[in-house]
Amino acid sequence: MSEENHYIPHVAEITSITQETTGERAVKTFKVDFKDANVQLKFKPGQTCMVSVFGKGESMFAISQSPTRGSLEFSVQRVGRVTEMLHELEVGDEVGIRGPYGNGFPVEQWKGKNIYFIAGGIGMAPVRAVMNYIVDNKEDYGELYLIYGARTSRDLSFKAEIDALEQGGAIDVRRTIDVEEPGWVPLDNKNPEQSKFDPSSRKFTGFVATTVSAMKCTPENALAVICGPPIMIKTCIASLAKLGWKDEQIYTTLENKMKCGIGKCGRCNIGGVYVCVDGPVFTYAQVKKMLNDQ
Amino acid sequence: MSKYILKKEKVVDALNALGNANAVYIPVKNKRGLVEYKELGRDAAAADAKFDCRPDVPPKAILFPQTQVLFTFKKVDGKIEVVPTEPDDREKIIFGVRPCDAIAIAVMDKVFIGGKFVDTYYKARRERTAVISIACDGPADSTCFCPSTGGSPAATEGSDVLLYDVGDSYYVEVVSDKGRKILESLSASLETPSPEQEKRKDEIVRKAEAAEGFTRSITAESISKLDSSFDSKYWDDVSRRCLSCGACTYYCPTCHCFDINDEPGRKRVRTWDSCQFSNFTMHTSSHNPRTAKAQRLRNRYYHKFKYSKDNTGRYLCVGCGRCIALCPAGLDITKVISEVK
Amino acid sequence: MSDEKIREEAKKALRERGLKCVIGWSADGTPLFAETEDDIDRLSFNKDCANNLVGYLTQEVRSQRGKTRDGKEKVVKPVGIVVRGCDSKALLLLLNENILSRKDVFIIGVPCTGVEDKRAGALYRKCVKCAMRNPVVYDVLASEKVPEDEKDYSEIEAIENMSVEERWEFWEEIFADCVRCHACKRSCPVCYCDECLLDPTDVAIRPDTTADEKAHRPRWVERSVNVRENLLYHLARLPHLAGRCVDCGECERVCPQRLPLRLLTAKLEKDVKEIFCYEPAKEEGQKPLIAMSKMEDENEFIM
Amino acid sequence: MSGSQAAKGAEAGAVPSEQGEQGFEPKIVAFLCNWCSYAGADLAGVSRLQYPPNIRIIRVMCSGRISPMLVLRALKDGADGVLVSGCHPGDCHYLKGNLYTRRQLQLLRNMLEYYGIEADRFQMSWVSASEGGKFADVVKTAVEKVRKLGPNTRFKVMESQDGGE
Repeated sequence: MSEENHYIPHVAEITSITQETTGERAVKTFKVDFKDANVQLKFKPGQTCMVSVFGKGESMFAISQSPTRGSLEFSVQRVGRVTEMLHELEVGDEVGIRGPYGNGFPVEQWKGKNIYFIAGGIGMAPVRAVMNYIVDNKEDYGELYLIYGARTSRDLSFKAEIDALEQGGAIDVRRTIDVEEPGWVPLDNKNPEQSKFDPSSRKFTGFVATTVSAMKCTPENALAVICGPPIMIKTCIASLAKLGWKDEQIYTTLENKMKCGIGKCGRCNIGGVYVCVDGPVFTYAQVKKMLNDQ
Repeated sequence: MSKYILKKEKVVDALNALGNANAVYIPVKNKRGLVEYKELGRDAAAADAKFDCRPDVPPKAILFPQTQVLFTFKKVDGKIEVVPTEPDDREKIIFGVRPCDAIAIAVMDKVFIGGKFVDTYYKARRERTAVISIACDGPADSTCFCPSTGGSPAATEGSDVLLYDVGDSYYVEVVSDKGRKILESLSASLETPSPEQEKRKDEIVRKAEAAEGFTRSITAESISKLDSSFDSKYWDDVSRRCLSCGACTYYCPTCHCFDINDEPGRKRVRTWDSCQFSNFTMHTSSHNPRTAKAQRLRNRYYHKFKYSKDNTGRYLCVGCGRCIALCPAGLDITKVISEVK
Repeated sequence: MSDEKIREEAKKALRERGLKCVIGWSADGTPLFAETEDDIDRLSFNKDCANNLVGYLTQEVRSQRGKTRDGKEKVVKPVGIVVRGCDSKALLLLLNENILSRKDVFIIGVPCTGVEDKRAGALYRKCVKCAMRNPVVYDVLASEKVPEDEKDYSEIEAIENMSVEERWEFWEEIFADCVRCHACKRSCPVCYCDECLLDPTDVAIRPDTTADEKAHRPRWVERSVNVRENLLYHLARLPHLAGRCVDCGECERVCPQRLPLRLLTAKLEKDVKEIFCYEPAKEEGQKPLIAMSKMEDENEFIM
Repeated sequence: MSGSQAAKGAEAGAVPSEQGEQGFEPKIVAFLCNWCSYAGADLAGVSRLQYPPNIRIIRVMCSGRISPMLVLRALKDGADGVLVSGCHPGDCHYLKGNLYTRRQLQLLRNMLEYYGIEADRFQMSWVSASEGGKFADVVKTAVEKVRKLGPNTRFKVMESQDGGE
């Protein structure tokens, strides 16, 4: 077999595990290294990999670190069969990796633009990859913003990393949580535009979409990257639209059940679009054209 | 010269001769009266070959087995080693394929070999497989509708050799180099066609081109209605009697959806799957984009007649009619598409 | 003759009882969901009408259930159905198991002298000798009752008389051909669970299923299609049908591989009758076999 | 015990039959109810009664918990026999659990036999907490019966059936 057999994963060793959040839906970040030094994965931010836990199965995950950082990382929430088994693994254990798959973010086209990264929950994983990439090439891009929401402050991942970015002045970070906690400025989810928005506050209580509205993200020479649960993506897009954003300026990622990752197994399609090869990154303009196959 | 005559009485010898160097698959009737492809010498004898009907089961599984181990893995000194399954490297000949099924193989080639990624397992089998087809003299079954999907009872696409039944003999037409090589090994059994036989063959071709005798069809016009009927209530009505079983998809020569699972015995297995099963698209989170059977049924028809056409330029249906014959609920793909609103 | 009667009664019920629809057959034997009087004029019953429609009845009734916004039970419009004897047994079983309520269904019974297998051009095997030609539960009958036969267990007995080794080989040969399209299971009128442990998936999932549960739930039958898994698949269906299967033969009818599945279900029915003197769907209000127990049940096989 | 544990065990090891030096040593999966049979087994142990070491005990709260699926799964994964043991009729801690299971499993036993799986591969017994001796006897009988039948090869996968290339 001369050409690559795409169903065979490369064995990789887990070299570090970071517990990002705890609880029933805990998130861990796994750093992996291929056992075979000849295997090299060239990937773009936003691309994905199939990660195997041998004997349990494999699932598709977004690569959660930028290629500029020199390591292959996956941030995984504990939700199902494979992720549960992944969470039980320890440093030194082996997993299988095949990929990269998908189109990734068109970072080359974004040069010179202001970028709003908008993430909710585990949606931060792909956003982290592209955000770090942009930060590492900051001179090519305009102003950077991150709006990152989770259920509670304990459910925010990559805390130290984002804090460091913020303190270094690389990016303007706003965090939001759903449930009120002391020290977090409440926003009005029902009338987001009327919410008092103090530009010096960094921590809010309210939906991500509310923060987007309250913050009055400006569409001029800008684009937005939205990743998160479907309802959050929907509301954020609505908020942006109200602020005068065009569909082409909004990038989002879709996901569906996947088995092969290479456009053969026939289950991740939305209309004629295969999320695994044609996506997962789409502009909202593209998403709008898709059939309402949900 | 690439036209020959193979006398029917010599077919058994020819099959056995081919069987010496190749794995030869022929349609035979099984115990329960179903005609399916079996391997010569292993599960079937040449004399049992049944060439006078459309086999009930397409030859799909020869190239794309229902269950296929992708790899096994083992632990050596506590370290995991992945052992890919060795491909089946026997030369294979599928003999007596109907033109619709041969076209289906060409369609599957596009899915598995065309496109950005190549399916190694399919390709390994496909490269070593030759297809010898028999043209249909009119529709082989009342459920046939191949002319509607761009096929024909005498289509050569996907075949390496095409036979025409001209009475007591088969008129043999070479379609590809692969076919030529196979026929060279049979040269002793081949003769030259008589003008009479030429005429008989031309008649089959004429009938095929005129699509004579077909009672079912799908018009391009009704297919074009799919563009605007995605959200139609029609799908709720038409899917009402669908059982959400997988009969239509498992017997479809072009349905290729599959599942991949790790199973006991340290192996990863690929198996056929069906888009009609309710769990097909279910996410781990329990969200399911296609919960209702109307959505699943619609997806199947759209995939066959719209998505595939948009993406690859051809339908994912070859008009073999098996799904009509086998649907437990009597759903008829030609009717469903024709009545779209 | 009976067609007119079916249509007349269906129309009457549609008007008077406000039926949601009447489920029956059209003349070519395909299932028909008649919602208007025009649709009803296409209802028919003849030798081609082979489908057991009772599964659709459950579907149509269940799809109406639920709660309204203010928390009240939704009103269920009754659904009409045309049933043969065997179908009516399955329907009665669903009534007895409280899956359907009698007020939600309007039943037009058609005594039946057997339906034909189009593929074979002959009566289905289950119809050759049939002990349930006349509907057992109905609102109206569309024609005169017909004589019934004694239940014929000769095929079952032939298998019972084989040696254990022969029997295994017998089933091995049959189930080697199963492709597990799930038609048998999906068409079964008494298989009404939303989730089935034989479904082709890792786990049955609700939004609140924990990751731990998903990871550790057993897969009873693997996805691989081979003799071993196929045998287990068909064997595993049986305990779930014990005392419930009325031997309507729908699973066998729909099987694209024409596997003789009734050889399993008829045996089950026979055993239930012989050991527990129990006949599923014998009368209204009957309790399920497995939900009952008796101190004096047979104990001989227990050490 | 939960279903998951049983299956996990089965998945991992699948209790392969062994060809010991004295010949075939069957492996039998025994489901014992917590209140009677498990206590009976305990008593047999405490009383130092000898019984064959061929059984692998899985404790369940009640024999009524034994779904036919557990029996099938054990047999499929290579157990040579399955033993289900509960309280005597009338003594069930949950009143009738054992009676329900008796019905279900008797039908299963019949179906197994009809399927071509020797009925003796699946056995049932009633053993109370005070019947240590009976428990030892039950195990002896069960093991002897299964030993006579030989290894359970019914669900062994042939390489060729396995979809390997």
